[in-house]
Amino acid sequence: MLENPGWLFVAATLLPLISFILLLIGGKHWGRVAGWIATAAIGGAFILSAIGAAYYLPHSGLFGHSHSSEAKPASQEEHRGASHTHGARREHNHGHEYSSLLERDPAEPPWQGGLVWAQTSSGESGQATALRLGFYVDGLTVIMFLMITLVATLIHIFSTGYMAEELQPQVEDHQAYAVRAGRYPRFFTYMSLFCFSMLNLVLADNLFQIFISWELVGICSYLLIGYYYERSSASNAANKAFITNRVGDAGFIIGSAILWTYCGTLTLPDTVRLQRNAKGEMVRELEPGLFSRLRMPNKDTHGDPLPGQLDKYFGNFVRVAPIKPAAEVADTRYRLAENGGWVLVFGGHFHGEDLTEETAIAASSAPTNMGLSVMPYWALVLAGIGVFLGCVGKSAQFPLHVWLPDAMEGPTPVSALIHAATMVAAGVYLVGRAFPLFAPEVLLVIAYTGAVTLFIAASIALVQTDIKRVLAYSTVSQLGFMMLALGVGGWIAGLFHLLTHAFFKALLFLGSGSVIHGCHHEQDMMKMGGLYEKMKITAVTMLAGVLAIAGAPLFSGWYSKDAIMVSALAFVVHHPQHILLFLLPLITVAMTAFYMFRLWYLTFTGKPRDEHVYEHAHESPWVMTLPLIVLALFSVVVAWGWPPWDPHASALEHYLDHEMPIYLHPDADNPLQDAYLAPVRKYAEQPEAFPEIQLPDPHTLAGLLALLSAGIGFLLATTVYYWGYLDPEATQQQFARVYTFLWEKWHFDAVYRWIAVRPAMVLARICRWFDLYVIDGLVDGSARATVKISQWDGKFDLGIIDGLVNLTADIIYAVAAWLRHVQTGLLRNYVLFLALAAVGIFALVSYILALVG
Amino acid sequence: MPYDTFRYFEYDLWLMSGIIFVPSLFALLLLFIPKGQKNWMRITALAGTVITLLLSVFLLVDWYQLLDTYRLTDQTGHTLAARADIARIRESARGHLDTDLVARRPWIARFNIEYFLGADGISVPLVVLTALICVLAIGASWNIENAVRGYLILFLILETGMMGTFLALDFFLFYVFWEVMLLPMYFLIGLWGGPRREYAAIKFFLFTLLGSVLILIAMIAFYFADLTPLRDWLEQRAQQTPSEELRREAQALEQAVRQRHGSGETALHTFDILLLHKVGRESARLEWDYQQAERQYEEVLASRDSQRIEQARQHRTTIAQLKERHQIFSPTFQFIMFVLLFIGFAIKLPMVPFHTWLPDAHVEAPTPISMILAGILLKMGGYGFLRIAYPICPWAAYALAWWIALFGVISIVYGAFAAMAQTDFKKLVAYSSISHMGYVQLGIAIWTSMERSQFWNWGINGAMFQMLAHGLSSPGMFFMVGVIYDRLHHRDLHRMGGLANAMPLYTGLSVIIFFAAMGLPGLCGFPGEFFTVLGTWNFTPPGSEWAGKIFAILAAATVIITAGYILWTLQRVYLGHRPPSPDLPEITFREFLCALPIVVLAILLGVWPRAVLDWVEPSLAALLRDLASTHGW
Amino acid sequence: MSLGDILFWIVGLMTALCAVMVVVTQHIVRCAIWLLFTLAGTAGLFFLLGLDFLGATQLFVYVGGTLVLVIFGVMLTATGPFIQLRAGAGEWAIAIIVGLLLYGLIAVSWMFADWSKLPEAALPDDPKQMYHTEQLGRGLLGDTSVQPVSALPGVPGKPRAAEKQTGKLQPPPSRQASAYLLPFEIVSVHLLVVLIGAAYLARAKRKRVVAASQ
Amino acid sequence: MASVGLTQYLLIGAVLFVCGVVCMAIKRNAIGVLMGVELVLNGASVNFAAFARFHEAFRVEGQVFALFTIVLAAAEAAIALAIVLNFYNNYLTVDVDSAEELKG
Repeated sequence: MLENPGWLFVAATLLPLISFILLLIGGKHWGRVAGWIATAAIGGAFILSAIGAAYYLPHSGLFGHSHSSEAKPASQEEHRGASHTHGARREHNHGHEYSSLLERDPAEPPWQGGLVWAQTSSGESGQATALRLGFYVDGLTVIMFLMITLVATLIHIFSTGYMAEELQPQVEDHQAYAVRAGRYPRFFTYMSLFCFSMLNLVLADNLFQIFISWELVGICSYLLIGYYYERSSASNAANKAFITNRVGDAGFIIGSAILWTYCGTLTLPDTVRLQRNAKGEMVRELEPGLFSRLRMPNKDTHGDPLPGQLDKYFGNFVRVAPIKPAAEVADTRYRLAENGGWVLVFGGHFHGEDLTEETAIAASSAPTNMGLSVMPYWALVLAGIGVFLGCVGKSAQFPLHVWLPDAMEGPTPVSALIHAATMVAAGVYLVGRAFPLFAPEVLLVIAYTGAVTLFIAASIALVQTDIKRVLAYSTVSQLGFMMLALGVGGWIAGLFHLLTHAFFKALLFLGSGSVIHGCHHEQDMMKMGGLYEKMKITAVTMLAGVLAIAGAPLFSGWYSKDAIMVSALAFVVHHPQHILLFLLPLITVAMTAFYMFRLWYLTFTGKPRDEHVYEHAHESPWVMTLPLIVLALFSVVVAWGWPPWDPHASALEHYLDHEMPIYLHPDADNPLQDAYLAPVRKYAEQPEAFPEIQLPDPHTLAGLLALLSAGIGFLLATTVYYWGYLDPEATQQQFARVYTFLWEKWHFDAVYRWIAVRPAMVLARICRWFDLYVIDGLVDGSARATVKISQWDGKFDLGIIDGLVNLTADIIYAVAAWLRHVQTGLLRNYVLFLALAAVGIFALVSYILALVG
Repeated sequence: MPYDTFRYFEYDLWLMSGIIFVPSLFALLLLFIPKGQKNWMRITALAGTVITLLLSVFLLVDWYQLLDTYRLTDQTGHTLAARADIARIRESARGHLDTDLVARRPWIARFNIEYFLGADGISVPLVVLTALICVLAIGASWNIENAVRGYLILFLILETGMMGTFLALDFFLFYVFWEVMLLPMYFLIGLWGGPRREYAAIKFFLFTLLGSVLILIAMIAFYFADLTPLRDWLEQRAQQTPSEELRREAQALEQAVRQRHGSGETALHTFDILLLHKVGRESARLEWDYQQAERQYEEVLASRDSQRIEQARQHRTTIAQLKERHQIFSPTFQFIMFVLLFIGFAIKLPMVPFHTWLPDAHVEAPTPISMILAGILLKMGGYGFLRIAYPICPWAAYALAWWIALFGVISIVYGAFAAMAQTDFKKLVAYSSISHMGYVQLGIAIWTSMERSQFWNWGINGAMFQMLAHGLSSPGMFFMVGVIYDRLHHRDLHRMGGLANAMPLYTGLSVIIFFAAMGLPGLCGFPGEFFTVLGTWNFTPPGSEWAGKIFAILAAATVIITAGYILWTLQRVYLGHRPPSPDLPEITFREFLCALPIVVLAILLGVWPRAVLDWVEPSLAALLRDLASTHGW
Repeated sequence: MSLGDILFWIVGLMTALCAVMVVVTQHIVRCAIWLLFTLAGTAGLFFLLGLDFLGATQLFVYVGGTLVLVIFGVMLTATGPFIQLRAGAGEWAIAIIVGLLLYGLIAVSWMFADWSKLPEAALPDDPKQMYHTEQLGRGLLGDTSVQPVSALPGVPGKPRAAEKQTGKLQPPPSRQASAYLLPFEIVSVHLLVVLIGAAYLARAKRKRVVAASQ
Repeated sequence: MASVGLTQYLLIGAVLFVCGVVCMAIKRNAIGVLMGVELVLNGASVNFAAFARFHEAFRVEGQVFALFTIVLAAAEAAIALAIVLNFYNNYLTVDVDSAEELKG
């Protein structure tokens, strides 16, 4: 048995990196082999993570609670409560979590490890002194690894077929009217780099490492979107994608800097590190992560329970207010306050007695190893929003969603892997991973962002005719669903949908890729139609995907969307003012069903609208259809449980529920409960506990409403595009303005061009102008002034100074001319002069001496 | 008798002197190569730079070993000051030590000017960087055809100047090398430059000369201060707080003063930078104590406890007397001197608004000289901050931290925007340099209290790392520009494009280098910026609560603009499908060899910055501790 | 008023008178004669001072040498108009005034000079004990016993210890004499050289005359 | 009248000196000028001699330098006469006023 199976996942992460390096060095000449190497690498990663999952599953609680509660040692049990991220059992019991984490068996999850990437020697150790690279494997990581590696493997296989034409030495690019050399290996090089970065992102245990991967996946997406860089459209899209992402990344950096400054670490969960103690021997000591530092535990550092009257703060942000409202925050004393401006940070070793209801709490404004510290509440909110901004960029949420549709310029497998299944989902994953960091305000922002996004994207998808763009907007919309779910506290629902969506959206993209491949890179649905006969496998598999995304019962999408609607409903019930958060998704479900079926009908049914395309259309080779079939299978069954027709018996959901942050568990005996979300969860899980709410069971209600709405969408699509009762053209004429508005994607690009791009360019030109004419103007001007001055100076010299000099010279000359008569040239006169001089000098000297003395 | 100074071979003296003067020796050698033997001249120059590189690598290894020995034994012993003190103390007893990387010889005894060299974690990486970039630059100047001999000789003299600037610990010596650096550069730009070379050269010369004049003034002002009072003060402190360090410092200073008085002087005037550090530190410390006493007194005044008031007044007067007697650099003096030094070094950095010499100089200078300019000369500014301006005038540095950071941020943002508007490839790179060096200034500026010193440490580490990273990436970019300029004979971004298909290898290398400049994680540009921003949020200068936060947001937001102009440039130059001319030869093997080390190092530093930080950080931490200790911690 | 004093006054005044006569006499030959007497008087003064060697030298060199030269010169050049060359009355007046002024100056300064700064000599009454010539000889040979103090620094002598250490000059210790033999030899050689030179110069050059006459 | 001492001798020397100077000043005959020079030198040597007599310090030096003066005077006379003769050869006169090259 492995001592720490976490390393399996590390190995899985490194495999694609190795293949990347190999291909980078020598791939150029390997041709088809390059594809095999990359595929082998990611396939190996899948196998490794499967083994890792096999290690993990016994602990996952999938096999009933009883098993885990009996099978696992108490310490294991207790430790579940330790860092508030990973799953706590419902019957969580109050253990000494910190001490237990120290004692825990490394073979038990969460599996951890890491090394210091950069550190400073000043400041208190453990407080903003080290940036780590570490791995943290819990249930979420495991399931994400399985999903990513599986989908990626399938897509790699698909790509070996789809990119085959890149193998020939000369490729003609129809859009750029250029003939270029094929770059088959380069594609797989980038893909490998992407897989490494993505897995690294999921593996990371700290925001810093996540940020690194964040940027790396971003650059991979840039490279792959710009794969056909001969096309200006492609390079533009690549730039747009990366720069838009950079907007989010800037937010991410700021969020990290805030947390780093006030909490002194970027590590999310608690970590055990080997520390050299005073006596020089290595001891395992616990370093609380961000979660434990921000959310109040029910134990102090020494495992002693905290005073009971504080239990309403357990698992919450503890807001405090300075007792004397001094501006100088350092070592002032605080009191617990409902809406205090500060939040306690439990960074250092603190004792129960530090924290009491009545007496004041001493806390420093700097992160400290001793006692408590505080951070401003606004900073906490800002940090949350900053991190979320990163997710907005990556997951193409409103208002940064504009890059994703353009990203369809990349090859279709790229769209499937990066821009549907994995990278764009990374934002959602991060929100789920960093969930305990988000204050209620932030969660609300997340929820609304999701709601707005899903509606806007779906509405645009209604009118798109490019098959890939429809899928792109549907991706944005689905990501919006996930964000919404997370925002309303549906942690499970969000990640659940993330997983299911990964499969069926990858399926849909690959299907569209197969269609495009079959139609010789024709992407316009208006030129397709009636392709069912030509490519049956593609059609059927895509139908499965369409049903899944539309939320047809027994398809994976059904379960996850149901969960989302339930969460939204539960939230809305508790916060009626946010009713939109339920209505928007409800409408959008219908829209989703509509545009997806529209896509399918337009592509596969009816009569061919373009004979040329139709004739050349053909089914794809097996390397492309096989992944389709596998994915179709998964997108049907991935969410099943027993019995399948019970939407809430989904094994995957159960698994995730087990991984949910503990403070979301609304159990009577769970000491850590979030004041803001726990009630919502509680209502979602046990509505009977809320007799005052006069509503039918939220599950039935939300499920029925969603189903109804999806059915409406389906019927509409069928009537219009299958039976053809309604003429879409006529509808467009009728709602011309709405149509153009949607066709122009709500004019986002134009707006951004006017409020972002143009101003930036103008500002740039202003800077340049300022340099050229103001600063350099000053410099050159001063130089010119100096020259002028020197000229005047020259004149002055000539006129006045030289004049004076010459004058004196003349005078002296005159005197001398007179004096020269003294030079009689007569020896005897000279003798006389000598004598006279002697006399004169003597006289003078004696006179002076007389004066002096 | 192992330490007999006659038979004794002081290894580090010869090593460091070799690093400085080997280039000039080869410059001499060049004089004897027969006319027209251009290749032999180039090979000779290359040999000179390569040997210098080897020597600097030796220096690096020695420094690493030295650090290791001290890591185990004495935590503070590795600092330059400590080593110099020990050297001075033992010098009187048993002659020199050959492993302490500090070498001191009298030069102009009349003015107490010494030939004083030393290396630590701040200078060693820059020395190695300089040596490396010089080798690459020689490689890049292989295709310079006119007046090869003169060109190479000036180049080698330039290298001597740079090395000396980094290794000199005597202010006078430093200044001499600083000037030695200036003149060859002027000729290299002015004679081998582009069409507007005269303008650029004059501009460069005037700007830099202005800077060095300011530095000169400060230097002379420092020299005229008599440091004798410091001796008694250090002795007092050594008695009050029995710390090994203080004792050593006092003893060494005693040594210096006695030696000086022995040669008939009554006062101690010196150009010794390390000694000036101590003076500045102690002066600032006295000022701080005095102000504390003042504040305390005012607080006590509120409570009408006559006897406590009396105590406070007593305390204040005693401190005031101490200050009167021992404070050599008064706050006002420090302010003036710091501003002089700061402007002097900020011009080199270059800091907006003193930056306009840089684009012109870069655009007109030949490629290798641009590499040197961007790679090394800009680092002189940051090095000057760390080595001279900050430690000698800590009081002013702390009081002005807000302004320094502000101008750093202005440089960051302004440079990025200006870069975006450029159409000349070289100019764009030049402005990106301005933007990147802004991070250096910001990182150095974010002075914080001792209890949160780790954040400032991140800032300074970021600054140092950014210097090295920029010292790799921007020469790389200039080299890449030069390569394409040799083929197209123009640098107009709008007339390029499609190089990716024409020269794939070249494109690959330059894309990596440009991404490094963009601050992509995994490449060398990232850690510096990230560290700096991490540290900046915490920056709360006295009086402005929000400064650090706004600066952090601006600095972080600039990565968007950076990505904007870099990606846009890549798109305009490499992407697309119409190469500007039908047949573009792929880069030659020589060019590849020049680019390769940069690429490799860029990746190495990006992936594992500790490869550098581990032996740089201790010196920075020590510096930071000294500085922070001036404000009461 | 001792005999010595009387003799001094006689000789001194006579010498002075002759000197004045040298000035006032117009005829060059007579001038030479008056000069002869002056020089002889000087020699007498030397004898009065007890410096017999000096006096003797004065007589030999001047009266026997220099004056003979002078008279040769007179004879060689004493043709017609040059016997009596008169200066103008104005010149006379100026010269006399200046001369009187100068004399007054010197006389005053010497009268009021305080010679006590110098160690006053203790004169032995017995002239036999003076041994001036012997002392001169010894002095020339560098005998340190003849002279208590040497007031003329810089003249060659034994280098002193203090001067060896620091380049500075030290005040002379008592009883330090210096050897004048070498300088004396040099001077005599110089004299020889000069005579040769004079002989060379004095050669008649006819062509110069022609050149001059043209 | 005070007993004869240093001062009296010096006064005599001064007379010789001044007479010499005046002689140089008013004799137009070169030989006369030469005689003036001789007188000046004599005055000097009288002083030397006086100091040698009246002062321990100059007992030797006084005499020696008087001696030198005499010798040098002789030399000077020789030279001077040679010059005079040349002068006479060149200008066929001994009138120093006729030598005016020094006139400014």
